[in-house]
Amino acid sequence: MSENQKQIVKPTVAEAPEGVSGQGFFATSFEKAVGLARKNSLWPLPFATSCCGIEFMATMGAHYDLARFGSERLSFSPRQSDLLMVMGTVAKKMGPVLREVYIQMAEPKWVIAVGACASSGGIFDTYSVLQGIDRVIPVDVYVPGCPPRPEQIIDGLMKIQELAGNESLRRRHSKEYEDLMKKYNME
Amino acid sequence: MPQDYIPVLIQTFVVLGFVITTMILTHFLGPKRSSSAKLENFECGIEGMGNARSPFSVKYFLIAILFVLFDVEVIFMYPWAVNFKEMGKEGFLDMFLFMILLLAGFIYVILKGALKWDKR
Amino acid sequence: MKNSFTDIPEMALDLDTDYWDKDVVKSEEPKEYNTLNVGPTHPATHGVFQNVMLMDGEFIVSTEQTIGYIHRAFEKIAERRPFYQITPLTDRLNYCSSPINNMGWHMTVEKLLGIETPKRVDYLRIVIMELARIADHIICNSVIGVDSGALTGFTYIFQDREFIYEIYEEICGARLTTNMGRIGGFERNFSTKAWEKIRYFLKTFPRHLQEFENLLARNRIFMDRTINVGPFPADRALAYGFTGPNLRACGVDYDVRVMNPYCSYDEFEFIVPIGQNGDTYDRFIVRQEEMKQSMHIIEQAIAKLDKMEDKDTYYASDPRFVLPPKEKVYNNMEALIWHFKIVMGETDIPVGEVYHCVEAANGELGFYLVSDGGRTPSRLHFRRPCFIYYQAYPEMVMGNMLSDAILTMSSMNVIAGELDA
Amino acid sequence: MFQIIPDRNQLVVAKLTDHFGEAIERHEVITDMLCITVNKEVINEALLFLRDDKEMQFNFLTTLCGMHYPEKEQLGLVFHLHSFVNNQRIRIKTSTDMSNPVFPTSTTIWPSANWMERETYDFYGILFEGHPNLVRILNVDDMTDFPLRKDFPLEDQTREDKDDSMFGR
Repeated sequence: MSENQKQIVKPTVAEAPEGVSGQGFFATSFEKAVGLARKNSLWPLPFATSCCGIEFMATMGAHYDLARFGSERLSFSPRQSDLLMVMGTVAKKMGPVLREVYIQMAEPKWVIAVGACASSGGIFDTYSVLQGIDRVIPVDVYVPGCPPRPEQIIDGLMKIQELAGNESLRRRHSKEYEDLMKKYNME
Repeated sequence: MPQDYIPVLIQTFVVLGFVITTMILTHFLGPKRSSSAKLENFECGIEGMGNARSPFSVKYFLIAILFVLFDVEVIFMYPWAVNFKEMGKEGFLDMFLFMILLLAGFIYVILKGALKWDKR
Repeated sequence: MKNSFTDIPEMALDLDTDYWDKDVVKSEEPKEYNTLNVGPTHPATHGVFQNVMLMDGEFIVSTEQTIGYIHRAFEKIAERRPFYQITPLTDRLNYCSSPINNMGWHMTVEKLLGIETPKRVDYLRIVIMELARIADHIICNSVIGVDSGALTGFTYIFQDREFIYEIYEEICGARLTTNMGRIGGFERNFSTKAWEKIRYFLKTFPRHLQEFENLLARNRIFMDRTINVGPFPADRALAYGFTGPNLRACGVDYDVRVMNPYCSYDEFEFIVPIGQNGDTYDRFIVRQEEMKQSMHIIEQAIAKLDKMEDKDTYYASDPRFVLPPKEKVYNNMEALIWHFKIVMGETDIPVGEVYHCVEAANGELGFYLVSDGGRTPSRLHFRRPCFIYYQAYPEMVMGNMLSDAILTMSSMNVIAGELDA
Repeated sequence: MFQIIPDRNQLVVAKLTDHFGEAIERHEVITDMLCITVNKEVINEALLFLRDDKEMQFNFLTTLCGMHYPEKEQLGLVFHLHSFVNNQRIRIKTSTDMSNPVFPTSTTIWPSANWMERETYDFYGILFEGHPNLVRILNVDDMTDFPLRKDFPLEDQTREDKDDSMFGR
């Protein structure tokens, strides 16, 4: 292999956060270290209701492989999940169920609304569909598309990874977060 | 000589220390938000119906105990497998006797029908 | 009937085997069952429907179903959309095989408007519908494997579904919700790349399918888990309105492509596989055989298409309802008028009502269209096979074990989008 | 197009009319399917007759759906039957006025009508007496009015960002 080809193959290891590194040691702020750990080990809860759920199966498949981003382990119970991926239409009958699942998730938790139906009710502006899940739970990232291509879902996950990576440890106790919870009247 | 056990002590101290500190540390570090709705048991998003404390048949407990029993038997085989060569023939015979006894127990369990699972 | 390992005949030794039940206190008051909620967000249901099950230990005493968790009022929306805008609605019905729904809807409108589609369009539609049937059966059979514990089948065979997605992209640009074709034909001719991919698929898929089948069909554990699980007699199946692979697994050879041939299916010869006692294993094998028959149909269709000399008609020549190509619109007066009328939806739709059904991957997918001459249909009712045959689920799982009930549900291939349209 | 076998259609119409008299209000072949309008009182017997008669044997209920005729102030039902034996499909229509939307249940004839009737009740408010548990199946349980009637608005009423001025309505 010629010389320049060697450098192109970059090892797919998560880059280290910026910090002071010297002879045999590396120091960084504690927050960044925790962020790095959280970022690369998000356990998704696939709240797959309709067509976006099948597209998520393709994303989990070998071709697009969500496992490359550390979200290999799907957990269907909210107790062991950090990331709620709401995929597909959420009807008004499903609203309380979605809220219950969100409340019972362990902190820190993030939410992706995958697809137009989850983000804003999509093409179904009807009496029976919840017009966007942010009426019931706070959402961090909205992924457009109906259904979004697997690359878009992975892009949404990478946005969440950035959020999780540089989130301050005190965010969940901060006043804005408390107001957000009050707005959705979750205590 | 008691001094020779210092490394073992240090090892157990480090292991226990690591386990206990990480468990305690995560409680202080991780954000916690406990609410009444959160503490209910999770029933696929619906508020729970029926209680989990209802009686159920004994054969589940039976299966669990049988599993533990034969699992412990396998654990005994590890040291035997490690120094299989040094123990030579009589080691093999002792282990053989141990396994025959447990096999007799296993056959008894089958004939007693304890493993018959799909009987109402 | 289940020759499992622990079933040694007792006569050999006169040990009484209900030794463990002897000391059970026979209490008078009724046995207290515990309820299990296989609820909307449950990995085993592969969709959002709920079963509250009364359980006696491992066995199911009764099941109470609740559906409607993604009810989107398709029939209400359809009353407010002009005809060509309903196609995107139909491919969200059974989103595992959406082209079949699109083609079914287009044929219904063509029957109402009286449009005759040329032979080539029929063959193109048959190729697409059979590909979509394969894609749907891939998901159902691999999910039966997943639910009985064999995950490897799923990860390998899903690659072929990815390849079918690529074929869809070549034809209509979308992977899953395809919105393929128009009333009277297609929106564009199949590109040479699409034909290349279809031929490549025909070459490689039989081997992958055979590999998948070898993994599961004669596997001792899979056979023990699926044979005699959720059996259903043929007469009860007909009474509950079963159609499609589930009905054929019960032994009734009803297939809409054979009974009421549409889209010139009568020129193709293929076998309708049927099972004996309608259990999960029969449904699995019927779907495997149907995939092979679909491959056979696609080969015949491609052979017929190659023999035809005109390679570029892809829509019916009825100008009233079929969008003329762009260059004709610019320099031809009538084409411009037709183009304007069609796009604005002011075409004169005849008054009438029509029922047309298509053999979708789950069964007979029917469209009952009533039009009062206006832009939008006055009533459109979808005959959704999942919604109709899922009512029989409590009767199929009564008295069985919970793990069998989960397997029965996934082998019936209930798709939530089609269930509560 | 389903093949139309004229003499089979005449046979069905003849047997029905001589069995039920003028309760069979109208019959005609629309595009490719025989369509019979039956009076509300005899609908259950007619369906049972269609199913059990040896010559007709309409053993399969393809689908059942509700209809709303706002100008005639009527609610209707449409049955699609299919005889597997002689591969014939017919459509049975009945209607009742809005004041008492009650029909006899057909779950006794075909168990598959159970959920279809619950869905028709859920959408149109048509009551089926004798139905095992006539409860809403698809919509939220505490919904009071019936959505698929023509006067019920389609759009979700809680959206404030889609005001009609933007859409020229």
